[in-house]
Amino acid sequence: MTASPHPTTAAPVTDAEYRAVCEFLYDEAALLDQDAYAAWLGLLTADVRYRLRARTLRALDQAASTYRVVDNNAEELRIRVGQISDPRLTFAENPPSITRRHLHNIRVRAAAEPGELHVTVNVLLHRSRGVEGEEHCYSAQRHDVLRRTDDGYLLAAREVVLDSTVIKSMNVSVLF
Amino acid sequence: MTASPHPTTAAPVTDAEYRAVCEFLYDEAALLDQDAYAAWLGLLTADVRYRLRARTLRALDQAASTYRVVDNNAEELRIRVGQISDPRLTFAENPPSITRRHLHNIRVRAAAEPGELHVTVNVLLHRSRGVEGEEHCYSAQRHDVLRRTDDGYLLAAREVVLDSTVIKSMNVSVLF
Amino acid sequence: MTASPHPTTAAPVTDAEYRAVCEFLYDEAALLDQDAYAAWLGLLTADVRYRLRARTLRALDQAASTYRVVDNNAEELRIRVGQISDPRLTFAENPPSITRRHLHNIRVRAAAEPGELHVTVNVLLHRSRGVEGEEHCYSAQRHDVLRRTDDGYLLAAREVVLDSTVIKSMNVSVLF
Amino acid sequence: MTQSSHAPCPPQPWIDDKTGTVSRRIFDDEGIFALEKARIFRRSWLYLAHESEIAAPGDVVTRRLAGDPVIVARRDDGGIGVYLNSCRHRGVRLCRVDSGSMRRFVCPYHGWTFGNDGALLSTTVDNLFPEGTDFTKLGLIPVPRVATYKGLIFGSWNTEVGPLEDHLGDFRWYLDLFFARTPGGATVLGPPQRFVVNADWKTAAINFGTDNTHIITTHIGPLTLSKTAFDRKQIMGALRDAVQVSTPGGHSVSLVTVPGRPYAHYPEELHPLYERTLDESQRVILRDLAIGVSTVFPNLSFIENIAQEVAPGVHVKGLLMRQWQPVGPGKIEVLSWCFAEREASAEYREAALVRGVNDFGVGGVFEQEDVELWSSIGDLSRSPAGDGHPFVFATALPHLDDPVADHPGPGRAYRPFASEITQFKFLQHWNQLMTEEPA
Amino acid sequence: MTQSSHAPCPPQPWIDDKTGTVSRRIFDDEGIFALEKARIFRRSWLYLAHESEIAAPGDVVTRRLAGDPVIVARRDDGGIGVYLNSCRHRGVRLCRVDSGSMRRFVCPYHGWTFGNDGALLSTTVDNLFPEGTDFTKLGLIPVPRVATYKGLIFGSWNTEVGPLEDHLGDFRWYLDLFFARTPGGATVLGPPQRFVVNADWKTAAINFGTDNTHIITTHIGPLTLSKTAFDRKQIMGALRDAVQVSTPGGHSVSLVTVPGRPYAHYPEELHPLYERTLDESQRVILRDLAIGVSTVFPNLSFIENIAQEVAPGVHVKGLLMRQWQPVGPGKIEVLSWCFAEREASAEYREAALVRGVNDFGVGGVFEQEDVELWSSIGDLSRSPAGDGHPFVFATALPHLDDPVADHPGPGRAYRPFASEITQFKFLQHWNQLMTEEPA
Amino acid sequence: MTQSSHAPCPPQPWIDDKTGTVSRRIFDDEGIFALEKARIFRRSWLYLAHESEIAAPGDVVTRRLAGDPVIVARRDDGGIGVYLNSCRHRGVRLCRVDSGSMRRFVCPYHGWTFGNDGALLSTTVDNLFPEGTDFTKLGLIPVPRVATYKGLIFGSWNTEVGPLEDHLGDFRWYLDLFFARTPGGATVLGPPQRFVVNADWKTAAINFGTDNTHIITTHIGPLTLSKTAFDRKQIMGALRDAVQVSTPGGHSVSLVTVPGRPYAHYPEELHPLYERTLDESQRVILRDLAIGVSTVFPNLSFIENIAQEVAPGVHVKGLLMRQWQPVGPGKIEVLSWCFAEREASAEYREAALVRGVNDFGVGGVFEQEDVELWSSIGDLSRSPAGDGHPFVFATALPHLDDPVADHPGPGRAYRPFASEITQFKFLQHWNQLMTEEPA
Ligand code: FES
Ligand code: FES
Ligand code: FES
Ligand SMILES: [Fe+3]
Ligand SMILES: [Fe+3]
Ligand SMILES: [Fe+3]
Repeated sequence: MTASPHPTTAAPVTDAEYRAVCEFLYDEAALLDQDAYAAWLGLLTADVRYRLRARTLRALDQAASTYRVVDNNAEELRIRVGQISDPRLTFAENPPSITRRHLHNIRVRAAAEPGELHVTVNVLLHRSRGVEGEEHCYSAQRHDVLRRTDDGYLLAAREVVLDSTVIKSMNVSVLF
Repeated sequence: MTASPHPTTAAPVTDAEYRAVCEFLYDEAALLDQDAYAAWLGLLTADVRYRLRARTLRALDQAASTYRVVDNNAEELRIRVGQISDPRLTFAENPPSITRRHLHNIRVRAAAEPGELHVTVNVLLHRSRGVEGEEHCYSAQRHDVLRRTDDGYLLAAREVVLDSTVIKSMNVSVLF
Repeated sequence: MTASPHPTTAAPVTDAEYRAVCEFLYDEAALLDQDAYAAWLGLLTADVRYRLRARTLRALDQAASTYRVVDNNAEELRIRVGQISDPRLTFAENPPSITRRHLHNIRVRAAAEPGELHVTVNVLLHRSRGVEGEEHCYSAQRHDVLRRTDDGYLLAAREVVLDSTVIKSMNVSVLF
Repeated sequence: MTQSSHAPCPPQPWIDDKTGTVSRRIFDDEGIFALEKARIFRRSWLYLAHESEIAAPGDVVTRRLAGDPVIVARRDDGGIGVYLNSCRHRGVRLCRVDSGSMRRFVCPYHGWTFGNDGALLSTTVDNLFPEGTDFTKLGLIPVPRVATYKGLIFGSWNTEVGPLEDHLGDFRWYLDLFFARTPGGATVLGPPQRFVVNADWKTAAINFGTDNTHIITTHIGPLTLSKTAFDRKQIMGALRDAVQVSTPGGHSVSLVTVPGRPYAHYPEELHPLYERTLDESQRVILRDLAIGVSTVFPNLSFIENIAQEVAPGVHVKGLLMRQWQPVGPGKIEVLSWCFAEREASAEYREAALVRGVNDFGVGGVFEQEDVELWSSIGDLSRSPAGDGHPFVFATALPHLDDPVADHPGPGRAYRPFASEITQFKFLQHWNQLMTEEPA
Repeated sequence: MTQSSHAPCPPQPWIDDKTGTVSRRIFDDEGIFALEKARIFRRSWLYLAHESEIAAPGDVVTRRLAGDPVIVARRDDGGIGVYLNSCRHRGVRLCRVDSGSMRRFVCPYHGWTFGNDGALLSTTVDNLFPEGTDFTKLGLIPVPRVATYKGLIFGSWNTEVGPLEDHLGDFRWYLDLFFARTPGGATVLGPPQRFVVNADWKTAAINFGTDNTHIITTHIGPLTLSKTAFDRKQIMGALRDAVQVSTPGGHSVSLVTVPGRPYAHYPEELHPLYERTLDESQRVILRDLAIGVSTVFPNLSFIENIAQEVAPGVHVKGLLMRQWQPVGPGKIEVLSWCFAEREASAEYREAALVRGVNDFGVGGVFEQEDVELWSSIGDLSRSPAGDGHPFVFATALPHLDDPVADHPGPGRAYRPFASEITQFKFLQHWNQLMTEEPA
Repeated sequence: MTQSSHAPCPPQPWIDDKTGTVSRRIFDDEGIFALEKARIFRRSWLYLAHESEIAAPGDVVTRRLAGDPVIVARRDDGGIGVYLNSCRHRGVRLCRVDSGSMRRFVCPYHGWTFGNDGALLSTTVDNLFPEGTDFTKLGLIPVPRVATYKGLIFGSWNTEVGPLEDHLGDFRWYLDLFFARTPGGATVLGPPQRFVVNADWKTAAINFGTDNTHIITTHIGPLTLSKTAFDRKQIMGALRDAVQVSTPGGHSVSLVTVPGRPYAHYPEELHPLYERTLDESQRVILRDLAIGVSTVFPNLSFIENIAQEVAPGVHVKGLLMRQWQPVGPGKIEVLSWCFAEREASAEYREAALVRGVNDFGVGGVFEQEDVELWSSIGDLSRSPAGDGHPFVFATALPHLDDPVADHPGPGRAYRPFASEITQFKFLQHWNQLMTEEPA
């Protein structure tokens, strides 16, 4: 088990907000699925944080643990995206991975910070890459922080924990 | 990336409609999961179109592309279903594949055509076949057109794009 | 096809109830994902029944069939949980499997029994185990019975049918 | 993929009778696997199915015999036909289901049609064949030897194999105790579970035939938590008195008895049937039987587990058969069936099935632990670092030639229960088959 | 993984000309696979691509030639260059897409840059090389033999292979009938489907070249349900009159004709082009052609299926090419292209593509059935139990040396249509290549 | 699966010293893989873990040594014990986690219990063993040679291997520069990443040891976008002056220095510790060090990357170690650890960890590009078409015997930085081990 950074005691949000958040998440995932990185960057707050970790294997009575895979602040995330979206700057993502983000078990809670929402999402990210069509499906849990703005929601933080101890995919050059 | 045939600018539908569409899609998927083809055919409009494509691998700066796998008009689709539902007429689906359609990221928009809805759905289709229990999981995106009728929704069009460039499953004798 | 034990003719429940049920299922799944078994046991009715079956391969015109894998009454289920949650009593789950329950196609209907709900859910259960990080993804359909109580919903019955004829995972020491 | 037959075997000796040790290398090895297929699986009698699975004419199940897919069919004449599940014309799989009912096998490719006696009935183009073609030579490829013992169907690819009776020999006495203790005999309770374990088939076979030490370590969970019919003191006493029995041919069984009310945890209505069907020496065992667990050489095992209290005062035992089908080096597919007496009530059979699957099989709280451990061995048995550090069965030695006298059944019975005697005898028999040149 | 070349082959003879039988063991065998690669795939001309796939300078597609990844490029000079898709420096894959347009190949690892004529243009560090380094020797590794026949591009790793014209020989007459029957010739209708089938490549090749018996069993579904251009009686008559043709080199084609309105189901506007392009003997066939299906040795097949009525009075035929790329013993990757005449209208090409994929390929209602059956054979062809029970092609024998006289095309034509003549000839040719010592 | 040892190797010579070329076939080959295991991995010292991973008595990590699972344990006596992770009784995996804390290893199968010194403490049935059984002979199978160098733990299966000091030799001077430059030495920053790459271990090893050309092509992305501590002109000048160093035994390191403020991008508070710990020749390097990257023969690499500005005026460097564990032909599992000085502040260690993973490892913007390219080689190195077209390391030749004189450290240092000298020396050392008959 990994401790969620989100309090689970807060009340669920209204139905309208729940549906709006889901719509946001679906649209946002679709942008990544389509490699529409410029539009995706428009959905991030200026102080966004993007982190990805994976698991270690511990005994049932010893504390669970993870290892860090990515830990980007806003600027680093934009640089990362700049790399994988520019055909001159990447080979890992040129030709691009064919990805599909399947979202599940979406739970939304008001955050302590007013105007912010804590969102927990289970993700299956299907990735096909390379000329032999190698396929890989990542299972993960995401903890997102969304911020309500005049332009709609923005993503303020994303914390991904892969449900894997050994990553079988050579690299994780795709975003969750 | 593949261009969606659906406009994404239209407003989301009402909550009630959204839930009704989800219910329809879940019930419809369950019919296919159960090989209940006769009932499933009852959910199609007379002019239904069913298409399935898969992806090619192109450079990041060259236009994405697909190849065609199935392109059935209403009559051909009924013939296809007639084949796989009749034990005397198929071996590919006799014994039948054991399938489960897992639907995600459902987005519903009003279509330009009054009474029609554009639905985008991510799909993981799990398929087990043959006496050795070979399993395959297809990842795809579906673009459905639903038509509101007095008998509830009917499926007017389904366009499936597999997230694969090489199909590892020998055939695609199952419906999405 | 497997016959669902649930009537599909009953009307869908209200939107509020639907969302509440989804929240319950997501929270409940999260407890299992986190190996939080003590809390999970608190969500069961005193007479809960937990069953798991898998499929056999039959001709299209011969009756579908399953084989039994688990059939626990309340006491046996608690014993099963007692085993896999105690580091001194299990090796199959110590170190614990890393699991993620991805829920889909949730359908809720009022049951004949007042205060009970019939819930059908498609599940992809991702499991990583062992020091080599072996990964397995189960596809299944679940038929749950929920009971409305003063403390919220409780799980009164869970019937799982795996979409597999040959189980490739050595054991099924995880709960769906 | 084919052609593993040219892989060399690890160096002998594989078994050292003197020290009671066994080479680590014989588990999960490509060369050993190929030789086992040739020397054991293609030569021996192997279990196929139970007659209750193909009760009516036209009933079929598909299974593997030494790795080859076969059809096991109840013929129209009531006999049992077993055939390679491959069209005689050009090899396509004929019967494409786990089980079903079909009187003819019609090949989906070109329509060749065979009766359930294996005879070719039509090629659809008989007239295109050369004059004088003998179509009776173009029937299904039969498994040359098929025989049953009280409902248990066995087959062998080896035309020269001795009678099944000789293969089972004295062990039939024990099979009766579990699968033929009423006039109607046993019946399967539904189709088998099928699951895949990354373990050597011998690891599983010697666990059931019989690893009596692991019970209180590996299965500490259910032993601690489950509501078994006996208290801990009773069980400990019973284990002290229990015997492990070995019969010629590598078969073995362990029997744990707890004296008390006769047939205490068997259904009341069956007691007279046991009395009528078994002979007195068998009845002596069954009346007090708490646990029976066995391996029939090479890869068939069964267990009747300790009764559990499923409702106040109601005890039920599960009776399970399992076959460890070798599918590659260090890899098996397990088939697991539940059984009960044909005369048992529907309620009891349901309860026995529930009991069976909750304890054993892919979801059983006992077996989920075993497979986890078995599957960890293969990866570790291949290191050269292990050479000179063979697996240890030394507890077999002190009483290996010292059977007890107070056991009523055939074969040689041994104590102490926890010593590794029958396991080692299994491997000695394996070694003999693997190393002696065939006649 | 590599080094399968040391696996032994199953015992000969693999083909028995006398009895018309074929060893079960040559399908899905590691040793056979390695020998096939050496004796057939590394020596023969193999199909690579169609010129319409790389129409403009800089266009490239990536394919496999005898298993090796290659780049097929339209060079700046209009020629066709085919190269191992591997940087000459240290082997990294150069062209990392299915298809695209690029005038230079810049290696992503250290930046070596090659022209589409294969020449090394820069290492980025030319000055660090030893004095006198001949950079012209460091170009891409070329496929030594590349040739085209009317738009079909073939290559061979064998520098000694004879001219492509000799390889195709008389079969060019038939290729014209499908791929060069108008002045513009044929054009691909988009990128190929790619899918993986657990079948031996020979199983697929002889199915198209040509297994005429399976049509009415395997494909009973579409035959029963689809709106084909002919009624059942017409079809049965046509099949009786149809021929199967074999030409030297193992190529074959089956042709089903239904007399009636000339070119009845081909687009009106193309009829004069056929008349102008083909010679009279070819026109005789095409005017009445209902079905054509063929295999060009070793692993290229095509089919023009029976027309279907897609709208009242509107008939469309699909023309598909497929290549059975062997990727391992008993495993192929299939590439499947749809074709039409370059002069066909956009509407017709769209309709032909729809027709093609709905019937054949990974989603086709015909081919979905074939692959299911083909893929069941391998597992069953390896059992020793099958020894002495070879696959049966006996219907080939009665007329194997008895071609018909009334066929206007080259090669030897045979009836009856349902006998296994061309399939057996394919395997005889295969056997010759596999068993004769290379000069 | 086992028994790959009988696969033949591709033809020699594998390395041509004259032309600076290397056979394509030695990458991703079954025979080479088996021989490498025998001649290199089972004979050499190999890295296991860092002492900071098992700081307290009872701490354990599980790793692989030449492919065999081992336990690396901090013993109760403070020493380090390394054992095959396999029960001495019947092989079950003893320690079933990545890491943890446990003073005893209790086997889950039959309860044999071992101390963390490897001694057998109990079999639970000691009384059942033959009289005179020497239980001290039944302890865990130890890795016979274990040694540490300043916190780095190495082991070898080879009892005859020379001292670790000899294996590392002069290279210790460089290890100090990165892992022992303060009194406390280095410490791991959490458990290692683990990921699988379809690449030959040698491809990875020579990339770090050191492929200086690929930096500006493969890593053009981060070079263009990231906020490195130096401007482009500074970097280009530094690369011109940089050296690659090779020491006997196949080890190598590349060092890029940029003169300026001493220790400019290292934490202020550590500067005096560097001064105190290193000798002057080492300090000369570290004061100006911009990039260090290295491979310790055979499969351990590390990199300290160029500093990046993570906040205005704040620079951080990541220090990463990685091990390329060969798990099959053309396949590695990578373990990747971040390190920092033990005396560094918690904040700095956090920043160094962030810096490390963002640049390197499975999610690093640098390494994500490398593995994509490495993994494309294997498939292309096996074609016979590549014979006669070996991989080119010719830029190694002009200065291979011409080291520079102005380098303060041991070993032989070379310029130009972009020539393939140390890579080629690595492969020459590999070739020597692979081809010379063992004494
Ligand atoms: S393969 Fe069975 S009829 Fe031809
Ligand atoms: S591998 Fe292509 S430039 Fe070095
Ligand atoms: S295998 Fe470890 S105690 Fe028996
Ligand atoms: Fe057990
Ligand atoms: Fe066909
Ligand atoms: Fe790099």
